[in-house]
Amino acid sequence: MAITAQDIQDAMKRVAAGFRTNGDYLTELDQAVGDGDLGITTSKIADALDSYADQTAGDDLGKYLAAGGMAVNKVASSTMGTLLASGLMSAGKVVRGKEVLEPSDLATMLQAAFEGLQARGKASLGDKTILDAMHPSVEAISQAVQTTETLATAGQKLVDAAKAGRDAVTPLRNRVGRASWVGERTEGSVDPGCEAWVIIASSLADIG
Amino acid sequence: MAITAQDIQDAMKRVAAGFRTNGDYLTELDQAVGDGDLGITTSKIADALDSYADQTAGDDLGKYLAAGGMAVNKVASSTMGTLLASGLMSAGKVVRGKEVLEPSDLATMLQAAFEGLQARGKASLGDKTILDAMHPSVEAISQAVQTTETLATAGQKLVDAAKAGRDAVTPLRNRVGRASWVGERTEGSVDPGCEAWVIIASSLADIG
Amino acid sequence: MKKLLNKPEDFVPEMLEGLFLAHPDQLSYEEEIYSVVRTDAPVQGKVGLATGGGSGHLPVFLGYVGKGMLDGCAVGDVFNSPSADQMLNVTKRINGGKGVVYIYGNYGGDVMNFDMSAEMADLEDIPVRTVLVKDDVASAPADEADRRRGVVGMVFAFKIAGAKADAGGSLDEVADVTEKALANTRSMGVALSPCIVPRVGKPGFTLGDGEMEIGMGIHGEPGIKREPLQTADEVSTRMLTAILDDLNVAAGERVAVMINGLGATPPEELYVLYRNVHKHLADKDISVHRAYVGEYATSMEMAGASLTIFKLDDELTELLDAPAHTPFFTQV
Amino acid sequence: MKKLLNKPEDFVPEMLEGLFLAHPDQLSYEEEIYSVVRTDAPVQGKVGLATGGGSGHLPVFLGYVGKGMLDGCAVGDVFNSPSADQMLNVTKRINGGKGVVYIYGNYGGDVMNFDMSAEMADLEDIPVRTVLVKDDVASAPADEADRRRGVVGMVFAFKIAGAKADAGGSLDEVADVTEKALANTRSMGVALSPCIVPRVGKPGFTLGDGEMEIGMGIHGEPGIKREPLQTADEVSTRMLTAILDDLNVAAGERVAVMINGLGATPPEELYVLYRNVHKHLADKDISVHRAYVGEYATSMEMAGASLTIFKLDDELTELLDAPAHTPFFTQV
Ligand SMILES: Nc1ncnc2c1ncn2[C@@H]1O[C@H](COP(=O)(O)OP(=O)(O)O)[C@@H](O)[C@H]1O
Ligand SMILES: Nc1ncnc2c1ncn2[C@@H]1O[C@H](COP(=O)(O)OP(=O)(O)O)[C@@H](O)[C@H]1O
Ligand SMILES: [Mg+2]
Ligand SMILES: [Mg+2]
Ligand SMILES: [Mg+2]
Ligand SMILES: [Mg+2]
Repeated sequence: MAITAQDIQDAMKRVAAGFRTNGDYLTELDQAVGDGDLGITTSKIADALDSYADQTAGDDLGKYLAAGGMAVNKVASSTMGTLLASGLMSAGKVVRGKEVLEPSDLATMLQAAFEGLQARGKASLGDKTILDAMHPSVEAISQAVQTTETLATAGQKLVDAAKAGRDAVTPLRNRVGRASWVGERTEGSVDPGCEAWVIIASSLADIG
Repeated sequence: MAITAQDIQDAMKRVAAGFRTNGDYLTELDQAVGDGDLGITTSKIADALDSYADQTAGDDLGKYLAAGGMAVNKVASSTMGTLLASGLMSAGKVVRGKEVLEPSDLATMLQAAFEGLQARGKASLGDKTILDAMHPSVEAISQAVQTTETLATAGQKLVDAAKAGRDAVTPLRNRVGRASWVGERTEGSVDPGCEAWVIIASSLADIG
Repeated sequence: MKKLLNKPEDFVPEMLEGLFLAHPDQLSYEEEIYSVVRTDAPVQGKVGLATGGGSGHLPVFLGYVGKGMLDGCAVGDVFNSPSADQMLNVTKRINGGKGVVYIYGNYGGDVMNFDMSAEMADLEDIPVRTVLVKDDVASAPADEADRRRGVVGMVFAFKIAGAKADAGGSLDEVADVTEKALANTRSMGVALSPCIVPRVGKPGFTLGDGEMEIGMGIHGEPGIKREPLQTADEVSTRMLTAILDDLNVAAGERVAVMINGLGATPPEELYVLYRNVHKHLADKDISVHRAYVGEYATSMEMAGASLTIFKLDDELTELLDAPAHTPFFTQV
Repeated sequence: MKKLLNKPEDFVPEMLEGLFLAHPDQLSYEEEIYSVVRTDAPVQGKVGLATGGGSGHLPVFLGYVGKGMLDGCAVGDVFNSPSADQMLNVTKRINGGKGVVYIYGNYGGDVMNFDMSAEMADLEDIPVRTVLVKDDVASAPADEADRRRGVVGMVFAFKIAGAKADAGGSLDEVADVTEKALANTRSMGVALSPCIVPRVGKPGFTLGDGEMEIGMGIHGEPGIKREPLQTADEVSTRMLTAILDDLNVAAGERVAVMINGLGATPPEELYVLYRNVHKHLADKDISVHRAYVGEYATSMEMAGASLTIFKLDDELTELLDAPAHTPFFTQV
C-alpha cells in the first residue's frame, strides 16, 4: 500500500484544516502562558500548507517536503512555525529521492521530524514543550508500524500517545520558551505546543 | 452699621466653605462643557482665602482685599481663579484707604469687581460666562442698597438675581472660553462659572 | 487606565523634580520649580522666548525649552494655567536685553495670566510681544478663527521662533515670522479614549467601545462630534480634508507634516495614519519637506492622534531645518 | 483601548510603508519591505549590525536603524519573529566586508531564525557573531540568567555596538564590547494594563482596577506576580532593588539610567519614577552619567514602565556618548 504525493498533499490539507478549526483554542492556551499568538501562527501555517499542497510535487517527495518547510518558515516564523518548518525539512531529508513512500517511511519521517525539532529548539524532554507530546506519539507509531498493524490503528495510537504525552506534562512547569518566564503559574495549564501536536497527529491520523 | 475687617474675613471664610461644599458639582458642570477642573480651582481658591483671612488685615481694607486677589492668582491661575483674583483686586482698589466700610461700599465693590472681571476676560454679556450671573446680581444689590433695604433683604436679592441670571443663559450656547469649542452641545448646560457666582453670592449673603 | 503616582497633589512638583534631575545641563529654574528656564539663560543679545500652560501635555510645554527653541516656560498644574507671577519670573530671567516673545495656546486662563505678566513686565521695562497659537480648525469655523484653541501646531511656532532668535532677529522680526508660521499652520485631532486628571481620579468623559470624538482638544474637553470609530485611512483623510479646506496649499508647494499621538496610541498606528496622509498629499502634488511622527503634545494617557500641516516657503524652510536640542526635541 | 487601523492584517506592512515615506533619507529595504536597511548600506569597512524581532515595540527594533546604531533589521508580524530568509536578506545587504553582528532579544523564535540565518550566511562566507540580549531580571533567577528574555536594555547594546563599529572595531571587538555592555545591563518592568494584538482584537489578559503585573515582558506575556497597584515610589524602588541585587554597582561608580514607558503611560509619570530612582542612586553614591526617560521599547498601548541600569566604565562611557541619528533616537 504505497503512499503517493496526493496522499501527502491531502495530509497537508488536513493539518491545515485542523489548525483552522482549533486556532482560537490554541490562542487561548497561548494567552494563558505566552503571548497569545499561536492561533495566528497556525492560521499562517495553514495558509502556507494549503497553497503549497496545490503545487506539483514533482518526483522527489523528500525534496517536496523539505521545500515545504522553507515555505512555512517564510510566512510563520514564530517558535512554532520555525519548529514545524525544521520538522518538515528533516522529514523530507530522510526520504530524499523517493517518489512513493511505504508505511514504514512514515515512522522514519516522524522520527526525523522529532529530531529536527529537537536540534533547532534545543529543549529536553520534560521541559514541557511540543516535544513532550511528539516523542511518545512518534514512539507509538514506530512500534505500531513494526508490528504491522493497520495504518488506521497506528494512527489511533499516534493520537492517543500524543494526548497522553500532553496530559502528562500539564501539571509541570514550562522550562523553555516564553512560557518559562511565567514560572509556577504555568503549572496545570495545557502547553499550547503540545496541543498543537495533538491537532497535527489527529489530522495526520486520517491517512489511509 | 459698619463693616469691619473681621466681617470681610468671615465672608472670605464663608466663600471658601461654599466652594468646598460645592466643588464636586462645579467639577461635574465643567466636565460637561469644559475640562473638568473647576472644583479643583475653587478648592485652591478656598485654601488661599482661608489662609489669607487668617492674616492681619491692617488698617487699609482696600489694600488688604487687593493683595488677597494676588494671593488667589498665585495658587489658582485658571480662568476662574484669575478672574476672581482680578475681581478682588478691583474691589479693593475702590475702597483703598478705608478701615471700615459702609453697606453702600459693598455695592460699589461688587460693581468694581464686575468691571475688573470684564476687563480681564473681555467677554460680553450674553456670552454665557460668570458675567451673566454676576451682572444682574450686582445691579440688584446696588438698587437694594439705594433703597436702604436691610442687608439681609439685599443679600437675598443678590442671590435671587444671580440664580435668575444663571438660568437665563442656560439655554444659550457658550461663546467664550473653553466651553465655546463644544459648540451647540453646551445649549441647556448650566455654565460652571455662573454656578460659581451663585455659590459666591450665597456665601456672601450671609453677611450682616 | 491606571497611573504610577504618589500623592496626586505631588504629581506636578515630582514630575518637575524628575525633569531637573534627568536634564541638569539643560533645565534650571527661577525662584521656584514652576518657572523653568534654560541653564544658560539669559542668552545675551538674543530675543527671549517663553511659553507656558498646564501640565499633562509633555513634551508640551517645557520639553521644548533648550537650544534652538525656547528659553523658558511657566508650568501650571495639570490642565491649568500657571500664574502671572510665574510668567513674570521667567520673563525677567530670560530677557537677554532684546525683549521677550510669549508663544502659547489660546486658552482663557493662559491669555489672562500672560496679559497680566506682560503688563507687569512693561513696568520693569521689558518689552513683550505675544503670539497666540490658534491652530485647531475643529474648535471654531474659519470666520471665527480668533476663537480657535492652540494645540500641537505650537511646536512649529517654537521651532521657527527659536531659529529666528538664534539668527539674531529683533523682537518684532521674531514675533512676525512666528505669526507667519502660525498663519500657515493648521491642526485637527481625534480622540479614542479619555484621560484622567490625577487629582480628579476618574475620566472626564466616556467614549463607547466603538466610538471616537472628532475635534477633541488636548485637555479632555469634549470635541465637536461623536461618531462610530472609522478606519485609520478614513480618519486621516478626514482630518486632512478639514485642514486643506482651511489652509490653501497649491500643487507644487511643500509642507511639513506632523502626526501627533495623544498618549496611548502607539507609534505604529501613527505611521499607518502618516502613510495615508502622505499619499493624499502626493496625489495633490504637495511635497513633504519633513515628516514628524510621534508624541509632540499629549493628553496624558488619552488614545487618539492629530494631524498638523505647516505650509513652507523658503524662509520658513530654512528656519525649520535649523538644528535644535531640547530634552524632548533634537534635530541635527 | 481602541485602535486606528485599516485591515488588521495590513497593520505591519502599512506601518512600514508609513515609515519609509516619513524617513526616505534614513530607511530603505532589501528585496521586500520586511528587511529594513539604512539608505547608505552597506557601509564599507564597517562591521554591519543587524537586529530583528516582532512588530509592536516601536522604537524597537527598526527605529534604531541609522547612523551610530544599526545597519539593518528584519521585521516580523506583531510579536512574531521574522523569518530566517528576511534576516539573510538584511545580512547580505549590510555586510561591508567585515562581517555582521546580530544583536537581538532572547526569544525562542528569534533565536531559531537568526541561527538558521547565520548558518546560511556562513555558506555565503559572511562571518556572523551573535549577541543575545537577556537583560530582564524578572524573567529568571540569576542562576538561570541564560533563560532571561531581552527587553529594552538592547537599546544600550545597539548604541555601544554602533559606536564601536563606527570607531573601526573588528567583528570580534564589536561583539565583545557589546557583550560587555550587556553584562553590565539589567532591566525590570511592571505593567498596569494589557495590549491588543491587532489580528487578535482583544487583550491577551486582564488586570483588575487596582492591580499591576510585576516583571511583565514586552509581549503581553504574563509576568511573575500580580499584586495590588503600588505608588510610583514603591514600584520604582522595587525595580531598582531587584536590579541592584543582580548587578553589583559600588559606591562611586557611574551608570546610565533608562525609564522606559511601555506605551500608554505618560512621560510625566516616567519622570516621577525617575525622580525616586535618581534619589536612591544618589543615596548610594552612584552617579548618573546619562538619563534616558521616554518610550524606547513599547508594547503598543500597554500601560506600565521599566527601569534599566547600565553600569559604565571609561570605554563604555565614551561609546555611549558618541553621537547617533536614527528615526527614533538622536543624540548630539
Ligand atoms: N525551544 C523549544 N523547543 C521546542 N518547543 C518549544 C521551544 N520553545 C517553545 N516551544 C513550544 O512552542 C510553543 C509556543 O509556540 P509559539 O506561540 O509559536 O511561541 P512564541 O509565541 O513564544 O514564539 C510552546 O507552547 C512550546 O510547546
Ligand atoms: N473670558 C471670560 N470672561 C469671563 N468669564 C469667563 C471667560 N472665559 C471663561 N469664563 C468663565 O469661566 C468658567 C470656566 O472656568 P475654569 O474652569 O476655571 O476655566 P478653564 O478650565 O477653561 O481655565 C466658564 O464657565 C465661564 O463662566
Ligand atoms: Mg506564542
Ligand atoms: Mg475648567
Ligand atoms: Mg482649566
Ligand atoms: Mg510569539
